[in-house]
Order: sequence, then structure tokens, then C-alpha cells
Amino acid sequence: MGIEYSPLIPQLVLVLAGMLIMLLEPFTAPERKSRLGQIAIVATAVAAYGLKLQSNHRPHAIFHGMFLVDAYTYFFQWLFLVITGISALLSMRFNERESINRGEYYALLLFACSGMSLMAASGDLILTFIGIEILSIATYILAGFKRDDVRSNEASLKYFLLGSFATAFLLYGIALIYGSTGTTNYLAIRQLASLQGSVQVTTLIGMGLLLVGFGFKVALVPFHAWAPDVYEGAPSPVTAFMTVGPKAAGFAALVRVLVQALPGLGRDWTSILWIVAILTMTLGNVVAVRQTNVKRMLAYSAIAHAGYVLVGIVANSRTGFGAVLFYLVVYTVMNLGAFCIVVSLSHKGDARVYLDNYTGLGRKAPFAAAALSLFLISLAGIPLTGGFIGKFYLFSAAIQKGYIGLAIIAVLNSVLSVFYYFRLMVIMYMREPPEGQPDPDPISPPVMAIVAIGVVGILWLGINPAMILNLAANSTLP
Amino acid sequence: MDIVHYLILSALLFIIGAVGVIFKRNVISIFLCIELMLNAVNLSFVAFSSFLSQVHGQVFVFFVMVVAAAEAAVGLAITIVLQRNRGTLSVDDADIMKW
Amino acid sequence: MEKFLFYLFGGIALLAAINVVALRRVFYSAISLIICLCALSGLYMLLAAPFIAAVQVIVYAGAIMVLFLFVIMLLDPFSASTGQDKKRLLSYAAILLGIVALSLLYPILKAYDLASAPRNAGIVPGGTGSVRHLGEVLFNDYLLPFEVISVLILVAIIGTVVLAKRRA
Amino acid sequence: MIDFIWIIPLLPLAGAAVNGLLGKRLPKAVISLVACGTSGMAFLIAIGAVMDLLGRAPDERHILRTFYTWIASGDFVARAEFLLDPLSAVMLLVVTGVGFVIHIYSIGYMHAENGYYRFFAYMNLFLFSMLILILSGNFLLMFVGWEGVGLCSYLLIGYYFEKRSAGDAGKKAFIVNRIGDVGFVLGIFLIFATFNSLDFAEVFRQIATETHRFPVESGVGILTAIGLLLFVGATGKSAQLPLYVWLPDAMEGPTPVSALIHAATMVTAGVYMVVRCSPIFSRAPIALAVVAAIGIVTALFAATIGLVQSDIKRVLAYSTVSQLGYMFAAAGVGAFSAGIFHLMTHAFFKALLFLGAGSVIHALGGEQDLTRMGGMRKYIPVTHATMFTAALAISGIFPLAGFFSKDEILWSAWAHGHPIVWLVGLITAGMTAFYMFRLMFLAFHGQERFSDEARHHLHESPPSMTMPLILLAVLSIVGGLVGLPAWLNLGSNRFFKFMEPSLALAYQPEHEELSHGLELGFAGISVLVAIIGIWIAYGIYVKRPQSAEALATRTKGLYRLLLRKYYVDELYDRVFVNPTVTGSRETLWKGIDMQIIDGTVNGVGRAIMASAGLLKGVQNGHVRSYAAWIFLGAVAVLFGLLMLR
Amino acid sequence: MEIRNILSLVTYLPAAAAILLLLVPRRAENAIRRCALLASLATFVLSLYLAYHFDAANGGMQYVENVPWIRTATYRVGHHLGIDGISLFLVILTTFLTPLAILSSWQSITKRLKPYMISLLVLETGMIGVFCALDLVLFYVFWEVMLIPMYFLIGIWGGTNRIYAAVKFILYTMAGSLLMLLAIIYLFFVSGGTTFDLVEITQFLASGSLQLSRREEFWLFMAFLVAFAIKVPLFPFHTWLPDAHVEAPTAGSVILAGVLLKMGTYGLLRFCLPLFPGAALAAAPSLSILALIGIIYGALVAMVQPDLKKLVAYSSVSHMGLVVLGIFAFTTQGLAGSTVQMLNHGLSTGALFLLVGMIYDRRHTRMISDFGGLAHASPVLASMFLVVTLSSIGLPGLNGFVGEILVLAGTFMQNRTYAAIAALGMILGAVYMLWMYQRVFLGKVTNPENAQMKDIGLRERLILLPILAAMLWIGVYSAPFLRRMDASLQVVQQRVLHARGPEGGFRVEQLRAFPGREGSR
Repeated sequence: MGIEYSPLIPQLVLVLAGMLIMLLEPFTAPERKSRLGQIAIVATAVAAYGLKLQSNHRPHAIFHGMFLVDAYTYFFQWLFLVITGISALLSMRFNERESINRGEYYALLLFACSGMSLMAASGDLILTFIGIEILSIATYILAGFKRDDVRSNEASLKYFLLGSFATAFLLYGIALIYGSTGTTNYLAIRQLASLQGSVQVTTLIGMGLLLVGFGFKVALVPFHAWAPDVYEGAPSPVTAFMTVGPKAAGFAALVRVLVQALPGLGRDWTSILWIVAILTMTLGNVVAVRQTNVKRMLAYSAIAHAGYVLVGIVANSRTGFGAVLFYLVVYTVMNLGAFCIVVSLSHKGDARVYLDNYTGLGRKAPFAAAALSLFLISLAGIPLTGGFIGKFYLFSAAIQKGYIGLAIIAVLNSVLSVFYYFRLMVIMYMREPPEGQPDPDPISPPVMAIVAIGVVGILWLGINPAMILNLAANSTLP
Repeated sequence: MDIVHYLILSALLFIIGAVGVIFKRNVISIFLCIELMLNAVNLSFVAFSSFLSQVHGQVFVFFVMVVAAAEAAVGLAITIVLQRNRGTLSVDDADIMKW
Repeated sequence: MEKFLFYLFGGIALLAAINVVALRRVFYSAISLIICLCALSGLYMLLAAPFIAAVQVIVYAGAIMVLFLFVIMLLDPFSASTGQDKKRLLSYAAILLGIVALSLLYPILKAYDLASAPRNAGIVPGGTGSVRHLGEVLFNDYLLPFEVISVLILVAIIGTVVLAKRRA
Repeated sequence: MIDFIWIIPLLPLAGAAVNGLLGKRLPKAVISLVACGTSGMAFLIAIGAVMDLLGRAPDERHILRTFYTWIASGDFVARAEFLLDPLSAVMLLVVTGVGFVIHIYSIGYMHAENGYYRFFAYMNLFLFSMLILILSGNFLLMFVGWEGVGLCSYLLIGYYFEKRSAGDAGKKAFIVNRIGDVGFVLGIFLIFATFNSLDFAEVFRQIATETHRFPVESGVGILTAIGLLLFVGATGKSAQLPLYVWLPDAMEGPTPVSALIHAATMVTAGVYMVVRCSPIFSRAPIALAVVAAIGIVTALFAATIGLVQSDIKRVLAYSTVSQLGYMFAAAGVGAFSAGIFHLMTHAFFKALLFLGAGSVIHALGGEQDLTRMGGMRKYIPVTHATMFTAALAISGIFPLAGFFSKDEILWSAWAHGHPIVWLVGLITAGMTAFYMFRLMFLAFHGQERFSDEARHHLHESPPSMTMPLILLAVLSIVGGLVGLPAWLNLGSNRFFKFMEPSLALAYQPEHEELSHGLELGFAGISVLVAIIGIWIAYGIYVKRPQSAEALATRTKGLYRLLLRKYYVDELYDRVFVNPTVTGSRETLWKGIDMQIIDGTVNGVGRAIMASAGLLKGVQNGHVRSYAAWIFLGAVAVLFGLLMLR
Repeated sequence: MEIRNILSLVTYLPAAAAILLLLVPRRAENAIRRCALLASLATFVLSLYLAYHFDAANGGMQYVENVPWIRTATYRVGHHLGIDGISLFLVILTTFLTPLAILSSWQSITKRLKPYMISLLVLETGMIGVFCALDLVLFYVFWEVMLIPMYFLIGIWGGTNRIYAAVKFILYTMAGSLLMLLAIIYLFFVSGGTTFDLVEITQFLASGSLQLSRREEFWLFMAFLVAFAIKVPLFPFHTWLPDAHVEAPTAGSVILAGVLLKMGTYGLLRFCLPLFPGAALAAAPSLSILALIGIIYGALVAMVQPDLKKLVAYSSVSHMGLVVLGIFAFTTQGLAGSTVQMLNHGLSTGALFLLVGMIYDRRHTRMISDFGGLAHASPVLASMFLVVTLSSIGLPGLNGFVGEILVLAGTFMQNRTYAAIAALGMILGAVYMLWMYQRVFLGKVTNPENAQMKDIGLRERLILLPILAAMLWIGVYSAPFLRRMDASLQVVQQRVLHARGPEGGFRVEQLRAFPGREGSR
């Protein structure tokens, strides 16, 4: 049999490590559960190594077109492994503090990672659907991992209910597409669509419902409503993970579907996503302006950033998709970086995540404040940070395709976003800290190291972005 | 029988389920409505499968069932935690986080 | 005959579905859903998918729904949603939306043209219902999803345990 | 010597620099030495330079020395260059000479002042600027001096800066001057636009040679426009209607300042400029007519106000305005030389009058009110004698300096066909004689009305003050002799002859030659009028002192009108100043800026905030409504897909 | 001696020093001060090299450095630096003012000294970079980067209402500049998607190988214009300025007024005119009118300000209006005058803010009504203030005059009415400055606190003297400055004048020929 398994090695590593963690879990003393987290981190590293081993394959499909091995898959797998590893690292101390340090947590992270990888790699709607479900169910649980905490529980409930609801739409969409093309394989759908000439209206409707499903996953307006609540309620490291991982995975799958399965409907989905992009950016930014909880503010900011990414998708060009890939990397670095600091500064019970708690941070924790400022500056898209290059790339893709109006709205949104990002800086640096405010805990060395790497990374992406830009451009789908 | 009938029935069930999700207040009722929606989709899958003379559609139904079972398990677990923490099953009470 | 059976099962399914939404008590809703599922199983028979029809009754109605009923009984049997619905407007909006959605979908589904739908792979000349065919497709074309879905089940199991387990 | 003309302005500049930067630590003697020494040296070099000039043939009396290029942008080139010709030579001598004398005077007058060094630094700086003004070889450099003297005027008027009125007056002077300067600048631009050059020589050459481009204009042509714009500048600097208002207020400055800047030199800059631009003005009859009209009306107008003022310096100030009016009238009727001639003699006697008044004030310990003087003759005889000379001179009594120059103006007015100018000038002359002698009588004759305290230190001024008085008195007597009129038959008019090269490029209209006898007759009339004026003053203020009050009550309305200076200041305040300030504050700043523009800006912010609040409300925390949004979104997406297709 | 990569050296030296400062311990305040001062002085000395070796006859870019920066399949962004006669003096102005700004904060900044100095130095790099960058993206990068330190300067070390001012400042300027970014991107694609290089794109446009439709040109012009107009600030985009000025610390105000505002007008000269000459021609009348409104309006509003800094801020609106007016006259004198006036405004307004800062350090108020008779207690301060005041109102012999007269002359050549109205600004300038001077320094000492006010000391004199010297130099002998600008300005002017024929909606022929020659209009 010519079944090729090697591209699945990273997946296997992740899943097996997850199982290993579950096996070891009962035999690990409560105070040593972080070891399990370390296993998870090692697993991501091993998976990454496995990924590296088989990196130089030409694009091809395995498992009857189910699993596509190409630069795109490779790119996203890297991203997801990094995200997962950092999230695990970030979680360990947090989980100890919140007394939720259990092996399941890390196992679920690893499973979620494999789900994300499947989403990026999948060449069939069914596998995509299953990938989404693995990721979703894992994150439902992670969001509710602090099960004694009403907020965490509520986050989990909301995410689950709405997630399942949206999944139903997605599934209906798959059904309709299957019904009108007779297949769920991307490449087959594409061939048929081009053969058919005029596409059946049911395909169109099916695609619309797919957009609803994916739109929910990446929190596009008006399918975004869950995001702020869930991001706020979930344990902070999970929030950090959710704002980057599932979002990137959602975009990875969405782009694949749109580009590889439904390019024939390009005019239709661009015109819908054009509007959705505007709504998403604007709503995210406008509402973020009034937030007082930093996690929630970053949640709305995450919504807004999904809108920016959509700009690149709307462009529907190689440049645009390259920009999307690049931006997802940049966004991951800056958002995870910001969350690393937010998580590190929070106190037990996810307290001290309000804007007021950051008053005078510039003096009390200069490094954390400076790093957070840098990430915020990057999120705002100011030059010399990766955020600028990312937005530059996205907007230029839009302009190249003549979407001037969209680009203008996007930049106006950027201006708006400056307001709330910089407000946090105002609070950290420009307000005097009130008397008797407890000093923030020192950041743990590994997280510190991650933040430092993030700082360097975001500057590197801003000052010398060519390498990653080229990587992103070469990893786009044809 | 025409496939269109099945499709329309499926759409009707789907929409009833969707409306129910918004309509119902009890968490479990909402689950039930979501299950209803999934089943509506299944009906479509089977109908397409049958009329296209393909087995694929029926394979999907398997997967959907597994997913539905998994979701049900997790969802019910979440519901139990909700009940434990808050003593309620009404989603309207789960609104600590807003704005 | 076929027509009659379609309308019979379809009607039951529809009515049961409406009941799921309309009945106030969760328990009855669940029962209605079970009825609905059974009616759908009948439709699957009509569609020459006997295996699916069987699985539908055994696994879905039999296992999943029973799980539901367990939980319902465990938590609050016969609990009716108490008090006034503060979001009554939402309910009306939902119904309205449902009608709009239907009126959108109806003409499109109506116009669905089976003839133009391509049939490329896996055409089974002699009906689609046989378990053999099903198995062949499942373990060839859909091998990967089949393997992967085990991960999904694993995740669900872990999750359920993590969440619902009584505190140690 | 002529090659050293660059030193002439630099000397006072150096003096100003030394006194200004180091003066605080220097003893007063050194300060005086520096200040007077530099101005004296400048005077000497000026004499030398003028001698040099006189040594040349008349048509070679045009010496241009360029030092470096100051501004160059395209054709807009202004060099630092000095022009010495008869016109600037006259001014040079007047400025350095009178300036030097007044510097000497100030040593005594200012000896008790705290800001002694500051005073002399400003005075030297003024001399520098004035010299730049008169020596400049192009319009732009002239403008440098023009504004520079304005600055020094500002500084010196505001010398007693702790006095609010002094600060106000200085500011007013500067601003009113600025209004005129805008005209001047626009004139310069128009010149540049027309001639593509800023140099006097080039501009005047074009006018004189390219007659087809620049004919004598019958209507309002380009030259007229230039002339009028330049004249706006002149009205500002030389305190003509309607921009004269700053000069009376300028009397807040120390008296030597009034003498030097606001009588002898700076205020005459306008006249100098008009004469310098005679090639332009002479070809623009309408501009000339305006000059004449403004000049003569100002002369009369200021004289009437001078009739009733009781502040000794203000009387002199209005007198200055009035005399400047004469000079413009002269230029306006085409008698440019006569204007400069009067400028020169006026510099002598008006400086003398001011210095004398300063001496009086000094003697009385700061008293300036004529009604609190009287009978001072016996206490300060030198001052009285010299001032009396000056009063005679300004009244135009033969053979003092004022007679020759004023008579020349009046005669030119008649001879060049402007009888109205002549008539008004004549009336004004009478008034001049009246108010000057009113001043003399009130101050020096009659009852002693000053306070006992003042009497206590009543004394004649020190020699450093009286010597300049005497010197100027001599000049007031003999100064007119350089320009003897033709009817005296004592040789030709040397002054006019000397001036000729500077006016060579001016257009000379043909005038009917009138007999010397007629001229003599007119001279007689003007002397007569002056004597009548003096006689009336004598009658009112010496013979029957109480009649003054009676007269005032009899003509109450008119008297008050004159006393309040025709309410011009009030009018300006009400029409220009107040509406501007109030409008700026209420409408522009608080209205447009804060409410409309900033309101819009903040309004955008507030609108975003408000919509954020609204959209936040959508996020109400209820799963069901979120689900509804998803459902709605799904329907909308489907609808959109179908619609947009 | 020839220094290679001199521009990079000048540009990045302050930033390098800032990074070094990071290593200096926070407590070593004197070391921090000295390091910062030394670095900025070194930068200044290096920048003098630029002026010294500048070839005045060459209208093109000099000291050019061009190395690739970002190279991808789609984009080619170059690290392209170079200066010409327009930017030369602005660079020097920047390097000149920064040490003074640092010196001025010697004692007045006590809290968080290290980040303060770092901000100033980073700011300097940003500003120099803006003036040197010849690649559009690079330019934009510097343009934006500079906002951050300025934001911190206002927000951390500013007055009571500093946060509002800082936020307003950054939002206002960002709003404008992001639109410019879009225009830059558009220009990139429309010019063939090969280069962001200003020089190359200008060549494409000039040679006709790239032709913009009139609509395109107009909108691109507008996008650039908005960014620059906000920075200038041109009426009615000026309201951020008074707030920012009032709240900023002294050094911030100095840099803000001295250099940042110039970036707007510099941008107009460097980008708007050469890239979109046709649109510039078409927009000139309306822009001139806005500039005129700014001149008069700024002056009138300045007149009634109760706060010294606000007064100076509004005076900036007026002065910068003059600069814009001169630019859009497109005449030799107008352009030269505007460029000189940029320097002048930098010097005089910078000095004014320094002086106001000195007064504030002593009296902790900036309200004009709190003062009066300061000349008694602080005669040196008063006289220096007077000189600066006079420079600001354009007294001949000081720098302000040269720029003002050239701008007015240049405008006059183009439109006499505009020039006449603008000349009114001369009067109003005198009105508000002298009135302010009178109320602050003259009169009796009404407030006893003013009687004991110390006069300025040696350090403060050292700050002011160089500025005064520069003022005098430009005022007395401006030819060396003008000569170095001339060729570069001519390039810009030619670009505009040859842009489009008479159908351009603007009477181009009127500019080409000298109006006086054909007789008056």
C-alpha cells in the first residue's frame, strides 16, 4: 500500500504525547503537574522537529486527497506548534496559582493543536469539519477549565452553545455543497465548478453557510458576539491561546476552502467578505474604545484584527493571501506577547486585569510595561514593528486590487485603535500610581524569555521582515 | 418522490431547530434544538446520497453522529457544572460577562 | 405508497420538531426529539439507507438521547422554564427570522436540479444502502477522518471527565 | 572719506552694542563717552564724506558703495549698499549733527536715570537705523532702516516701561507704523513686479529712460499705485492723517527722544522717502495731489489741535505733525527741495523747542502742564532765550530759518498752481505762530502757577544741556541762509542747486515764471500772518490772561472738540480696536475655534464614544441574543449573496 | 576629509546614543544628561559637515545612500537617504535645536530623566530621518516613529491636561498620515509596482512614462495634503496644536514648534509639488485662501489668548500659514521665502518656547495676567525675549524678515490680493506679540512674586545665545542660506510650472512670464 504516513508524524507526536500525559496524570503528584506541561512543550518541539524532517516535499495530497502536504500546511503547522508551546509555557504558573494544574489541560492543548493542523492541511470538507470539532471541543473545555469559577463556566457554556449552533450552519453548508457538486473534496469541487460553468445556487448558499461557520470561528461580525465574553471569562492563558490559535486555524481553513475549492465563486465571497470586513474592523475597534477590562479590550481588538486579515482575503490575490499569512504570524507574536504580560501581571482569580490596575506600571515594572507598550504599538500598526509591515502588506494587497474604500476604512479604524491601545500606555506611564497599590509579581523567567523573544521578534518583523515576508509569500496557495 | 421534498423538509427542520435555539431558555432544550438541526442536516446528506447514488453522504452521517455524541457529552458536562455553580439551567442567567 | 410514507414520516418529524421547541418542559422536548429522530429513521428507510436508519434508532435515539434523558432526570426532572421570558421580543424576532430564512431557502431548494449535479466518484449502481459499500468507502476514502475522529472522541471523554468529575 | 561711509552707521551700532551688552557694569561717564563719542565720530566722518561729495562735479555726486549681497532670490536681490548723493548727504548731516547734539544734551537730562546705559544704547541704535535708512541704495535696505527706527522709537517711547501709558504709547507707535509699513512693503513689491529690481538706481533709470513704459500718468497707472502705496508708508512714519495718532502719545518718551526721533529725524523719514522717490511721484500727478492734500490737511488739522493743548510736549508734538504736513505739501506740489529744506530747518528749531521744553520740564522736576508753569523767564533765562528764537523761527519770522523754508513751500504752492494749498498753509502758519507763542507766554510769562515744591528746585539746566540749546538756536537763526530765495538777490539758492542732482530724474513740469516782486509780496503776507498770530497770543495770554478761559467757554463745543483731538483716538478704538479684540475673543476663538472646529473634532470622538456605548449594549451577555445575531447574520449573508450576484 | 554614509551617521547617532543610555543606571542623572547632550552636540557637529561640503549648484540630492531594505517578490523598499537644499537646513535646524532642548530640560525635568532623554534622542533620529528619507516607505516610517517619543514627551512630562493633549496629538496626526500611507501604496502600484523610491517615481512622472489621470492625481495629492496640512497645521486642522503646545514640556514644545511643524511644509515641498504638480496647481487657490485664513485667523486668535504658550501656538498657525502661502505661489521668491521661513519659525518660535519655559520654571504659571513688569526683575530675560519677539514679528535685520518679505514678494508676483491680505498679518503679528510683551514685561510689578523672579543664568544664556546669533546671521546675511536652497527649489518650481498647460485650471502662463514686462494686469 502506498499510503504515506510521514506527513502525519507531527500529528502523531502530538496525539501520542497527549495520551502519554493522560497516562501519567494519575501518577503525578499535584505539585508536580507542571512536569506534564513540560512534556507538552517537549512534544511541540519534537513535533516541530518532525515537521522539519519532511519539509522539502513538493505539494501533494495523501489519504485520497484528504490531507494536503504543501508549504501552506507546513507554514501553519509551524505557527500552531509555536502557539501551543508558548501557551503551555504561559499556562504552567497560572494553573498552579489558580489550582487547575492538571494534565488534561496540556493534553487538550496538544489535541487542539492537532485539530488546528488538520484544519490547515485538510483537503476535504469532512476532515475540515472534524478538525474544527476537535479544536472546538478542546477549547470549550479549556475555556471552562476553572470549573469552580462562574465566569470560566459561563464562558465555556456560551462558547459551546454558540459554537455548536454555528457548527450546524457549517454542516448544512457542507451538505448543500455536497449536494450540488457530489463531492466534498476541495480539488474536485473546484474542477466541477469550473466544468459546470454556471454554478448551482445551492453551492452559493452552501458557501454562504460555510462562511457563517468559519466566521464564527474567527469571530467576524455579526458572528463575533461570543468572543468578548468567552475571552474575558476563560482562564487568561486559554484566552491568549484562543485569540491566536483557533483564529489563525480558522483563517487557514477558510482561505483553503475559498482558494482551493471555491475560486469560481470569488466574486461572490469577496463582495460578502468586503462588507463583513468593514463591519468587523469597525465594531471591534469602536467597542474596544470603551472597555475597562484589558482582556476584554484585547478581545475586541482581536475581533478588529480579524477584520484586517479579512482585507487581505478580500483582495483575493497572491499578495493578499501572502499578507494574510504574514499578518497572522505578526498578530500571533504581538497578541501572545501582550497576553503573556497581562497573564503575568494578573493576580489570583484572574484579578487585576482592569485598566486601573495598570496605573503607574511604567515605574513598577519597567520591562513589562515597555514590552507591553511595544506590543500595543505593534497592534496599532506603528512602523518599526511587525504590526506596521503586516498592515502595510494587507492594505497594499487591497489597494492593488482596487479596494481603495476598504483600505481607507481600514486605516481609519487603525487610527481609532490607536486610541485604546495608547490609552493603556497612558495609564501605564502617564498616570501616577495610587498609594498602597501592591506591586505586581515578578514575571517568571521562562515567560520573561518568551516576552523578550517576542520583543525582538516584533522588532525584527518590523525592521527586517523580508525573510518572513518571503516565506509567507511562498507559502500561499496557488 | 422528488429530492426537493426531502430538502425542503430538511430545511424546515433546520430552521425550526435554529428558531428553537433562540426561543428556548433551558440549556438542555437548546441542546436538543441543536441536535435537531444536526439531524436536519443528516436528512439532507442521506437524501443527496440516495439521489446521487453515492455512499459518501451516508458516511458523513456517521461522522456527524459521532460529533453530535461528543458534543452532547461535553455539553451536558458543562451543563452539570453550570447547575452546580449556579443552580440554574436557564441561559438567561448566564450573563455576568457582557458589554 | 412512497408518497404516503414520506408525508407520514415527514409530518411526524415536523410535528415532533415543533413540539421540541414549543413544549415548555425539557423532558417532553426530549421525548419529542426522540420521536422526531425515529420518524427521520423512517425517512432514511425510504431513501434506501437502511443501515443509517438502524444506526439512527440504535445509537442516536437509543444512546445519545438516553444520555440526555439521564442528565435531565439528574438535574431537574420536569423542570419548566420559570418566570416570564424577559426577552420575548427575541422570540418573535427568531420566528420572523425563521420565516425569512425559509422564504429564502425555499425557492432555491425548489430549484435544485438533480440532473445538473455531477456524479463522479463512488457511484453505486445497485442502490446505496448496503453496508458493504459503506464500509468500503469509509475505510478507503475516509480512512483519515475515521482515524481522526477517534481523537475527537478522546477529547470529548477527557473533557467530560474533567468538567463533570466531582471534586476530589 | 567717502569710502568710509560704511563706518558712519557702524559707529553708533558699535556704541549700541557696547552700551547694550556691557553698559550695566560701566560707569556713566564711560557710557556717555561711548555714546557721544560714536555719534560725534559719525558726525565728523559724515562731514568729511559730504565734503568729499562737494568736491566732485555735480553730476558725479552719486556714490554707491556695495558691501555684500544680503538677500538674493531670483531677481529679488537686495545688497547691503550705501548711496551718498546730495539728498542723503543733507539727511546725513542733519541726522548725525542733530543726533550728536541731542546725545550731548541727554548726558545732562538723563543723568539721574537708572537705565542710563539702556537709553544710550537705544539712542545709538536709533542713529544706526536712521543712517541705514537714509544711506540705503535700495528699497529693501531702506525698509530695514525704516523698521529699525520704528523699533527704536518703540523702545524709547517705552523707556519708562513701568508706566503703563508709556508701554501703550510705544506699542501704539509701533503698530500704527506697521500699518504704514504694510503699504510701503506692498509698494516695494509693486516696484519689484514692475521694474524687476529693488535698486534705486535701476528703478529710476528705467523710469527716466523708458518713457514709453512710464509716461507721466494722467490717470491711475502703475506709478500712481506705487506712489500711493509708498505714501501710505510715509503717513505712518511721518504721522500724517490718518495715521498720525501715535505721535502725540509718543511724547511719553524722554524729551531728548522726542527731540531727536519725533521731531528732527525719524518722522521726517517719510518726507525723505517721498523725495527720494521723486522720479516716481513726479510722474504720478494723482499721487502727488494726494500727498499735497494729505499734507496740507494734516498741517491744518494738527495745528487746530495744537491750539488748545496744555501739555507742553503735546503742543510741540502736534506742531511737529503740522510741520510735517508742510513738508508733504511741498513735495506734493512738486517742490521736493523745499520739502527737504524745511525738513532741515525744522530739525533745528523743533529739536531746539523740544530740548528747551525738556529743560523747562527738567527745571520743574517733571512738570509738563502749561497751566502749572508761568513766569519762568527769570529762572531759566538761557532756555527762554533759545526757545524764543526757535518760536520765532517756526512762526516764520524773517530772517530766521523757518521763514525761508516755510515761505519757499507756500510760494511753491502758489507758483505751481495750488492756491488752496497756499491758503490753507497760510492759515496754518498763523495758527502755528499763535500756539507757539501761547506756549511761550504760558510757560515763561505771566503768573507763576507752579507748585512750591517745584519752585524749590527750580534751576537753570547744566551746560551739557544749555550748550546744545545755544548751538541749535544759532542753527535756527542761520540755518535758512543756505537757501536764500531768489528775490533777495543775494546769489542763487545754494541749497536747491546742491539738491538738483538728486532730483534730476524727477519729471519737471513747466511752470509759469512769476515775478520776484510777487514772491516778495507773498513773503510779506506770510510774515504778517505770523505776526498777527503772535499778537493774538500776546493779547490773550499776556495782556488779559483771564480772557483765555472766557474764550474757551464761549466756544465750548469747538474747544472741547479740539481739546479731545476730534475724538479720533476714541473713534479708532471703537471702530477698529475694540471690535477686533472682542470679535477675536468671542467669535473667532471661543466661537469658531473652540466650538466649531474643536467641537467637531471632539464631537467625532464623542460620537465614537457614544456609538461604542450603543454597540456595547448589543453585547448584552445573553446567549440567545448572540444566537439571534448569528442567525440574522446567516440570513443576511444568504440574502447578500443572492442580491449581490 | 570625506565621511562615508554621513547621512546615516547623522540620522542614527542619536538613536544609538539612546540605546546606550538604556545601559546607564537610572540614578546617574548627571551622566544621563551629559551623555544626551554630548550625543546631540556630536550630531550637530556632524550635520555641519553637511552644510560645509554642500554643493550649492547642484539641485539634486547629495550625500546619497541607497541600499536595499525590504526586498520581497512584491516590494522593494530602499533605505534611500539624501538631502538637497531644502532639507539641508531643516536637518541642521533639527540638530541645532535638539541640544538646546536637552539643555533646557537640564533642571526642569526631575522625574524619569532617563526615558525623557531617550525619547528626545529617538525623536531626533525620527526627525532627521524624515528630512533625509527619499524612499516613500522609509519616509513614512520615520514620520510615524517620531510620533511615539513625542507622544510620551507630552503625555508623561506635560502639564495638567497632558493626556488629552497627547491623545489628540497622536490621533490627529495619525489620521492624516495613514491616508498618506494608502496614497503611497497606490502610487507604488500605479507606477508599475517596482519602487517606492521618490526620485524614481518623480522621474517616471516627469518623463511621462507614468501618467496619472487627473482624478488619481487629485486624490493622491489630497491624501498627502491632509497628512501635511495637519502637521503644518493649516487652518482648520490646527486645533491639536494649541493643546499639544500648552501641555508639552518646554523641550517638547520647542521641538514640536521648531521642527515637527516644518515636516508638514517640507512634505508639501518634497512630495506634493514634485509628485502631483498638476493637482498642486489646481489646488493652489483654495490652499492659498486657507493659508490666508490661517494667517489672519491665527493672529487674531493669538491676540486674545490668556496663556503664553497658547499665544505662541496660535502665532505658529499664523506663521506656518505664511509658509504654505509662499509654497503655493510657485514663484522663486515664494518658495525660497517659505523655506527660509521654516527655519525662521523654527528658531524664533523655538526660542519663544524656551523663554516661556524659563519663565514657567520660575513662576509656575503661564497666564499672561499673572505677570507684568518682569523686565524689572529680569532685564536680561526681558531683552532676550524682546529680540525673539522682534524676530517673530519679522523685524528687518533679524531672520523673520527675510522669510516674510520673500514669501510676500513671491505671493505678490502671483496674486496681489493674497499678498495684501497676508501683509495684514505683519500688522497683527506686531499687535499680539507686542501686546503680550507689554503685559508680561512692562508696566509696574503688580504681583509681588514677580519682583523676586531671578534673571536667567549662564546655562540659560548659553541656550539662547546660539539662537539669537543664528537669528541675527540669517537676518543680516541670508544669501549663503538662499544660495544653497536655490537650485533645489528651482527643480521643484520647474516641475510645477512644466506640469500642465493652460488647461490646468490655473493660469500657468502668468507664472512663466514676468507680469511687469507686459504691463500691469
